[in-house]
Amino acid sequence: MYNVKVPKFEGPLNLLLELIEEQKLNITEMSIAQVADDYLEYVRGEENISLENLADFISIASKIILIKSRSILPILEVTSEEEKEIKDLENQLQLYKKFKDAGGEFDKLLRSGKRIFSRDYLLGVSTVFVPAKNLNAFDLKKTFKNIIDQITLPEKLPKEAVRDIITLEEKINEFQKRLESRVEFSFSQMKESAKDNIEIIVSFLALLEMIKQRIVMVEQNSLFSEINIKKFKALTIHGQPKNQINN
Amino acid sequence: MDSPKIKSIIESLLFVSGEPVKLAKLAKICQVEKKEVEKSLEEIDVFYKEQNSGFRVIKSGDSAQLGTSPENAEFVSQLVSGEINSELSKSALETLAIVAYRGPITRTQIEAIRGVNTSYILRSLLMRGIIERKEISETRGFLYEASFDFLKSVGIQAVKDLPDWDQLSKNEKIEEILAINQEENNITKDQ
Amino acid sequence: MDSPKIKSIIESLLFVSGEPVKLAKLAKICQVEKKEVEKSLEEIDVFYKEQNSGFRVIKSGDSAQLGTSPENAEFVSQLVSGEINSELSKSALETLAIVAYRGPITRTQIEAIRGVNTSYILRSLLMRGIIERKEISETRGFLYEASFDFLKSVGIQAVKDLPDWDQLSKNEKIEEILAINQEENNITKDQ
Repeated sequence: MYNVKVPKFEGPLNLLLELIEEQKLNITEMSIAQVADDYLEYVRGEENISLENLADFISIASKIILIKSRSILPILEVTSEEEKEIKDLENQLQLYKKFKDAGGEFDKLLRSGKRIFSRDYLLGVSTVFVPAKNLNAFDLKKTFKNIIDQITLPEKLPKEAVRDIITLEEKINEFQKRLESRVEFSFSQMKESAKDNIEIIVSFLALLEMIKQRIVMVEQNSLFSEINIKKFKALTIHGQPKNQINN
Repeated sequence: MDSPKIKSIIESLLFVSGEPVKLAKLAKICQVEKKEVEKSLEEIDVFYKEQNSGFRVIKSGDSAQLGTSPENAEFVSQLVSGEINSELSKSALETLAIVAYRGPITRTQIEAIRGVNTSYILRSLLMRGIIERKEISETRGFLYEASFDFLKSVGIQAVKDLPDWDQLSKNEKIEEILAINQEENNITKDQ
Repeated sequence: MDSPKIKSIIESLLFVSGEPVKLAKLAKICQVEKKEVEKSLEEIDVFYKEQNSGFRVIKSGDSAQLGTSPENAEFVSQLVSGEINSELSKSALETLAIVAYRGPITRTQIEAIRGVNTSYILRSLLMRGIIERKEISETRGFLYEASFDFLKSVGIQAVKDLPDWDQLSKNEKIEEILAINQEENNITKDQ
């Protein structure tokens, strides 16, 4: 069945653009970094995003995190490929905005009432039965069967598409477990255990998120040096963070 | 309102209406006297003739209608007979198959099964007498079904005689897509 | 056949058909080249505008249709009720804009611009007849474009008359983004 609850933002670009426009910013790398937290907050909190769309939201999230990370941490090395990803997101957002605005113009045109009317098909020509040429009952059966074959019922959530994507929640949970076993560990250790770039990014995001939620605190003694992650001391006082996921 | 504007409006009105339109009605819509409408109609027709236009104003009694120039009659009938006698397009065949196996059926249901708008195709199948429709109610539109003439032309007496009718007419996938569509119409009507 | 005669025939044909007619069909009936039909259609429309006529020629793809002047809409709607234009959501409007400016376009390309799955919206626009699709081939899916009904409902005679057409219809950056996303989509999505 279709998920009939429609989330407020249909896609990640829609959300990102809205956040940027809300702050009356232009589409730049800087402004994307500025709204990164709000973006992630929304993705975490919105329950109506379908699993399929969630994959799209997370894919953009990873790019946003990259941008955010670079704006906070100058030590973060960005490959030329990632550099291009950042630029592409900016371009894509600008392009998306053009069509979103054009859609708004269409709305005005549709409401202007300046529509064109046409005549009905062969108006005034009298009906006579003319048998369809070269058509028999078996053609109808064949056609009908083809139609049945071509019906695509709305997906059943395409689990494969999202199965491999590590969610933010999973990552936060993983860190919390680690923190329980070891009071302190470094970001580079975390990086080493990651399977790929996306996972590093998600890790970093999870880290930012936990700093924000005061689950952890980070220490970096000098620029480019190791980042140490520690359990936030006041954790027991603050109790459970509001967004923590309990398994 | 000035005279060219009135003529322009009258042209538009007569164009969209298939039937003769009462002069009084034209006058009311244009917010002018009936005399003014009469004068405009005459001027329009003179103009059409002078310009060798493809249109003509046909006046009968208190009504007027737009038609085509009699000089173009042979070309018009070529178009009409071409439309009526042509082979069914793929879309038309699909629509016909749905109407035959699932009729009586509404346009919305046909569109849910095909996933595309079907209003033009239904009109052309109706036009050719291949399908028929009956009104359900003012608001809920029409039910379409294969015409008896059509069934006869493919050598059967009733839709039940179509190959594998029992099985195909109750296909589950179709039931499901119709159920989904129904649900959507109920819930997200204005989204 | 001389040019005024051809124009007159074309007017008659478009009038009788009511629906969009393929230029090739007009050419065949008039027994002239398609180029000649195209030229005539342009001249007809220029003439309609000059004369403040009640008609307009609508062109899309390889077809043309006759319609009323959008200036007369408020009067015509008193005679015939236009299709009920229920509101389009923002997502539907933005998808429609992509299809109108960039069509014929594939679903993958639309989704590359929107960054999100668009099959549901496309289906609903198709069912409402606002966009149309044509099959590319069995495997490669469909190409989507704006329909005549869309043009009529915004009172525009051809997509190239849409606001900011030059800027939105073609753009090098778009091509680049589309190419990138297509690559990505080929790998990550299997739709």
